[in-house]
Amino acid sequence: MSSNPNESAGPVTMMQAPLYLQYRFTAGTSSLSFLHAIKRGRLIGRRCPGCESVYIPCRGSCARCGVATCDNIELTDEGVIDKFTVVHIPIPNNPIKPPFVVAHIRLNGADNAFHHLIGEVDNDKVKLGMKVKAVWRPESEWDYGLDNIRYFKPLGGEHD
Amino acid sequence: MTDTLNELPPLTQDFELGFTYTRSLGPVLSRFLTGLRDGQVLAARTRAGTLLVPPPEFEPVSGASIKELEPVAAEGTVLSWCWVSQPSSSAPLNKPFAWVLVRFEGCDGAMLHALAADAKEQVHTGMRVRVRWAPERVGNVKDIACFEVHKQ
Amino acid sequence: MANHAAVIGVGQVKYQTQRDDVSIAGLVREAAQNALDDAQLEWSDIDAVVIGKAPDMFEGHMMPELYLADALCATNKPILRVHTAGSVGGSTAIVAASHVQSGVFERVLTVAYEKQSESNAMWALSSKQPFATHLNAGAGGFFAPLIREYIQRSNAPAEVGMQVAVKDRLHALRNPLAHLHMPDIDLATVEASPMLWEPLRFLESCPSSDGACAMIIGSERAAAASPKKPAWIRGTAMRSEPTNFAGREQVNPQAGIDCAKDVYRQAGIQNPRKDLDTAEIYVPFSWYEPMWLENLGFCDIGEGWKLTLEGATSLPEGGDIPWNCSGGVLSTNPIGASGMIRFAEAAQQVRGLAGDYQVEGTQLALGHAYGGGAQFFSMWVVGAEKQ
Amino acid sequence: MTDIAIVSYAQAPMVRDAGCANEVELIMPVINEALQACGLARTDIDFVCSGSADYLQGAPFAFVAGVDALGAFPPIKESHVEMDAAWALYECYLKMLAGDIDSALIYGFGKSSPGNLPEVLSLQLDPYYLQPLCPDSVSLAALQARAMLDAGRCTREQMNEVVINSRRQAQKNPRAQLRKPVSQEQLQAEVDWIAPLKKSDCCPISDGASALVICRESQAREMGLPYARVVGMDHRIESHMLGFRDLTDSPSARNAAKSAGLHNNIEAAELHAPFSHQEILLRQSLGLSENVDINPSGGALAGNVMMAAGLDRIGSMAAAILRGDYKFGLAHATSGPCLQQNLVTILEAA
Repeated sequence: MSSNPNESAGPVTMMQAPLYLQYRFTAGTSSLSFLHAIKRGRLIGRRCPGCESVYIPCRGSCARCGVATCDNIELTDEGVIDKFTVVHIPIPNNPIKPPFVVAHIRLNGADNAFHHLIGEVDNDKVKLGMKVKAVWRPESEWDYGLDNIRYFKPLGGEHD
Repeated sequence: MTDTLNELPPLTQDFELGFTYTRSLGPVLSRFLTGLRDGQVLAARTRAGTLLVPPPEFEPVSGASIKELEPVAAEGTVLSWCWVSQPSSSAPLNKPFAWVLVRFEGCDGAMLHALAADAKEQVHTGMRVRVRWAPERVGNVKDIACFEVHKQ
Repeated sequence: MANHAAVIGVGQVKYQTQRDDVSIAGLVREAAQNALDDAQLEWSDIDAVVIGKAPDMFEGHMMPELYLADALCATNKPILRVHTAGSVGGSTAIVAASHVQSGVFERVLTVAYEKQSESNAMWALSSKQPFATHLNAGAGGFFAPLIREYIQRSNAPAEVGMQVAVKDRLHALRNPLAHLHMPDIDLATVEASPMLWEPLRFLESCPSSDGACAMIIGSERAAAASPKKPAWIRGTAMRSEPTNFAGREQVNPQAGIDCAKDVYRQAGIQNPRKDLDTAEIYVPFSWYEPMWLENLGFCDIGEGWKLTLEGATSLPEGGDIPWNCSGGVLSTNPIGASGMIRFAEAAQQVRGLAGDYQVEGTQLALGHAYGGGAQFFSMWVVGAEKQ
Repeated sequence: MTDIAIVSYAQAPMVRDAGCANEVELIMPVINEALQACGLARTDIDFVCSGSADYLQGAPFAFVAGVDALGAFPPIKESHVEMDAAWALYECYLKMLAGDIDSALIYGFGKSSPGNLPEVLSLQLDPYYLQPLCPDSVSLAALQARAMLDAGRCTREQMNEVVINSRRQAQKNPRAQLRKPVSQEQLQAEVDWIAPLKKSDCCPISDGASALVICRESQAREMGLPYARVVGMDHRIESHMLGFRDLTDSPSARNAAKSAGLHNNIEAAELHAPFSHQEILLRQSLGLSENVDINPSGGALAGNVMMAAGLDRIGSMAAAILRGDYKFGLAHATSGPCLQQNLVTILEAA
């Protein structure tokens, strides 16, 4: 059956519905310190005034306590692999070629993890708890987002 | 570090949420849209004997499944209208036009579509209009390009 | 005290990749009509409608209750639309039950659906968001890291996931409505299927389906007048926790533990493995069977995979606690409806109407759904007896 | 009559663009304010239910981010409707009647500023006959206004009066978005927007959030809290097919009101009428007399936060009753094109 009824005189059974909406997103106040910092190659998290947990990136609250985060905390670009998987299929509209490792990275001093890529190591050598360090893109490519980090690579040593 | 968030400039980013959905039609919509492609307006015949355009899949109120469709004349009467003086890019017509509810000849209910008119003053409730067919028709409600004034 | 409520009608459709013979309304209507027919009721017997589905972006259609009011004969009735991510099918059934338990309504139609073929769920869930990295490789990409952690913690052998994948597809062969019918399924076939997100292979993941599931929930009086055996709602529970917070246990989430405890307490269940006869559990990726066996208290932590390997959850192997006899989410997955299918299949077991996948003599069954980052849970226990 | 008490209501200022406030930053202050106002802690609340819609901001799962504002650990009993939060309150109302819960927090939020709201709302329409034409929400309302004018159900001057009243009332409401007084002369001189509607006939596009707390009357009394009693709630829907409806009447609102316990002693009504003619239509359909105060908050014409505006009507009426302004009130919420779906709550002073 043809989904393009112009090609045949048969009954129309399907229709195409193109829906293209334009939006202008504005980043949340609590993420501004993070976004402005990462534009300059630095990493800023936010601390919960209740349990003192540090979140990076931060959505504006400590979700556990339900209170607004307050202080900015500068973190280094080193952390550990909290969880990970090896992805064997492509991400729609993303040029990265499978297989690749997506890990939950917890930066040193942070209490939450974010998703990022792991590089400079064989996929089958990646391990939970592995210490990693950010590999940044060239400064000329830096924008407002974690994409400024190309991937995280093992710090080397104990896990090899 | 003290909180200086309010001094940081806001950040915005434009994005498009876009996808072309593929919709299957089922028997009633399929026959109606096939009719439009072929230049014909089909009405639903309800169990009470009335005709409805556009044909719903299920009768209003009773909810009975529509089984019968039959052709009606591609003309009707304006039941209500409004005037769009600044059409957006997604509007069916790219110059000022009216949205109209049109009751097809001999039918109950009314269909929403655009009416081409040069000025608001040409449009009024109760006026007679007819279908202006799109030059290329594919089986879509837009195969009716719009309605136009029907001078008798 | 709440009024009693019971499932007095269940309606589903033949699930498949693309139901290209119906519109969205036609699909939803088909399930609803089947539920009415099962309950031997007319549209005019229905007092209110509760619908559920996952994000509007799956069909590109916002607040669909407005458009579906006509197809569901809801004009001049209340209609409400629930959305709690993947758990929505279950939460929708629970909201419908509340309608009856409140004493305000006698008979409520509830229906959940997804017409995933209209779009691409992977696209809808993985689109790039402003200022964010774009690494969301579908739902499996989200859950695979948690599964790896489960395997590491429990030392489960690799074949556990594959065994679940086979077991649920063998169950599906008994269910004519199931999307996937794979008569030749075995461990070797699963193992040979492509790896998607380690350790999840293609055949260890749920399909993408078009489908709808409906139930009629009635009051005690409506149940008494019902020609078929009702499934009494013995307990309902929902729990939510945030996606991401410091110290969150994602593998064995507290919200699931608490939700199960709540629903067991209401239904008088002390030992779920012993007291329940069967369960329909939301297992979209094979490894979630052992993970939920533990989370739901069917066994101790770290022991779930042993139940799976022993065949405890298998109907053909005569397991003592068969899970997902209908074939489960691994065999049929219209996302917004998947939770309601679990709830409805639990009801069918209790009503003795589960056909070739009936667990003989079922008195109590659990229906379960979860969603988001394994953070939203909804569950009910249905019974052959009122209390 | 129920034993359900509305004990507090909080609303963020309604603004055209909430700018840098994300979901959490919109929601958290109003939730905290609503809880503080009645002295209940989060852990005292049995159930939380919210209303929001993903397409306003164009990202799926808006409500999931909302959970971050709740302090939802240990896990909470929580649900969500992809509808105006008035329907979230209705879900809680049924759970209260069922005896499942004894208190609830309800919140709604909408940030419509990132998109083109009137066009986004065309996604609500029949995907086959209407959505491809992209008729915006203002145009559909304008068709209804024309039908009202043609049928003699309202006049241009009466529509102007609605706008004048809204602005006058809104001057007392610090959270209203449009508060500038207008005169009959000014409105008469205003040019058409989508004729017969002028811009002043239409609600503004608003960002914001609101929260409301309910509990049992007995608990409110024990805690010494002032409260408004929920007499009843109901909601009804009409056909989606505009051409098959009488656009000049609202049988769904009327029937919902009857079922919710509408009576002749109603002194004030908060009507969710995003367009001026709809206020007149609703007054007529509900049979409200000339003596009934309409929209003491200013109503939707003074600010209309999608997904919260219906809850705002209920909260505003409850707040007016708590202030002692009225003994009996009606609150109405709507959803869909041309008042397709309507919910009515009848409230009274304790």
